[in-house]
Amino acid sequence: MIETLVTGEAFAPDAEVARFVAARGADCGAAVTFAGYCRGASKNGEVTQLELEHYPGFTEKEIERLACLIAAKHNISDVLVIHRFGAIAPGEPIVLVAALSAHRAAAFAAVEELMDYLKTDAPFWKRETGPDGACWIEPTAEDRRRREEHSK
Amino acid sequence: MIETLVTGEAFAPDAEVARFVAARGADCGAAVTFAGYCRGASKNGEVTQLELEHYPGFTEKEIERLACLIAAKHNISDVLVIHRFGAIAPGEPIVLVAALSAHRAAAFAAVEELMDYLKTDAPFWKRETGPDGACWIEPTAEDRRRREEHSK
Amino acid sequence: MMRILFFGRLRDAAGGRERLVALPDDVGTVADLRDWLARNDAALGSAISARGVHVVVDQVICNKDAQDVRAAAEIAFLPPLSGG
Amino acid sequence: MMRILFFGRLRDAAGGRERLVALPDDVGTVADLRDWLARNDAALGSAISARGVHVVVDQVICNKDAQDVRAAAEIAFLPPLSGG
Repeated sequence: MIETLVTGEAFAPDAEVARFVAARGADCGAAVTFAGYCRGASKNGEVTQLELEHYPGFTEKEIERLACLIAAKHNISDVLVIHRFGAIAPGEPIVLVAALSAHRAAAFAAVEELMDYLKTDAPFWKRETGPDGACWIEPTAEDRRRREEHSK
Repeated sequence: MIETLVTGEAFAPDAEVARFVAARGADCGAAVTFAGYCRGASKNGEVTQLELEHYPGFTEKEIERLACLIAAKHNISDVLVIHRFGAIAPGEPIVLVAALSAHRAAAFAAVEELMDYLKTDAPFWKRETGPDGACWIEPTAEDRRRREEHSK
Repeated sequence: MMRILFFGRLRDAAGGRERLVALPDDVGTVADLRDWLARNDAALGSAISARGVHVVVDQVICNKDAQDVRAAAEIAFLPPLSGG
Repeated sequence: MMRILFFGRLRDAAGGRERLVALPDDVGTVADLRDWLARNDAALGSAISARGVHVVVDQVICNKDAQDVRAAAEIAFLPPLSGG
């Protein structure tokens, strides 16, 4: 199952993964998950809040499109994506990606590649607030390089 | 923290991951997990039971050594490995690997590489039982190729 | 009436996320719309013309300067995306 | 007395996981031990000499034919490992 959720509410990655993995088929030999958390500090210093803006309707559609693209590319049927928007406190989860497959290589590739796509292609805009005010965060050169590798 | 456990008891990957991730520091931005399950079928047909033999004392020491090696190589401080031995029914978890890091690349690399090492270097011996009897399973050519890539 | 949306730092540049506008008759394409917005606000015009800005027409990524926008209900300007 | 352990398919070849033995005086090294085991059981001798079999002396991987085993308490023969 391809399952995607764009939500303004906090979520618990372990509970979501437990639910998603419980529905696995007898052929499932591998479950890979990635959870991304809001860090308490960035290269700009202490972070007191992260705000993720999204484009209602469009963001949901794009996340669904990316999840389906990656599932098809790696020939796997079970992919989960949950992505927060709104105000996020340090330590809170931002994103969860999970993939199930018969063997581990496809699940690893799918989760890692989907994260690379989300970093540069998911319609969110991030603003970090710290002691010196707020600033918008854009993908790093490293994010772009990783994403480009998949287009080849 | 480097935490390893070799156990004859069934375990719940989601509960173990929840516990492990809950102790993360403020700098943690990424949690990657891999759970490996006993499949109900293999290339030899239906599997009714998997048995993992281990070498008490030595297996624990080797798993600990591999976890520390990978943590040092990727400069991350939090790695979890749980590995079952004994009789395992289809659908039950066999292995869990998790890694935490500031950024995602190191956690992905650590979990994937540790799994590659476990497939060829962890002291376990697997016997699959199916309708036609039991047979010992050894690492595949693909397992060996993946492992060799890390020695370069 | 057309809804024009600005996200991320373009929202700051536009002074708000949303504008409801009636397009003048000489605005027919994405390029015309950009020029028209720049006429009243040069800083905004330059921000929405920057490299990496996507144009979305009625929730479909477009990015073609020649795209006809006269029948569109909603046009969004997106600065570089950063999920995950 | 020395404990000799056989794992995986070597356990099947040896007919059991563990043997308690008193080594004869002419068995001094890993290579000697392999030869001595083969003397009584050619099939086992060939199984423990196969490519990919590891020798562990007192819980430390050894794999050196010339390793002295006279003081060892436990020697294990491991067929190719397969965790995960």
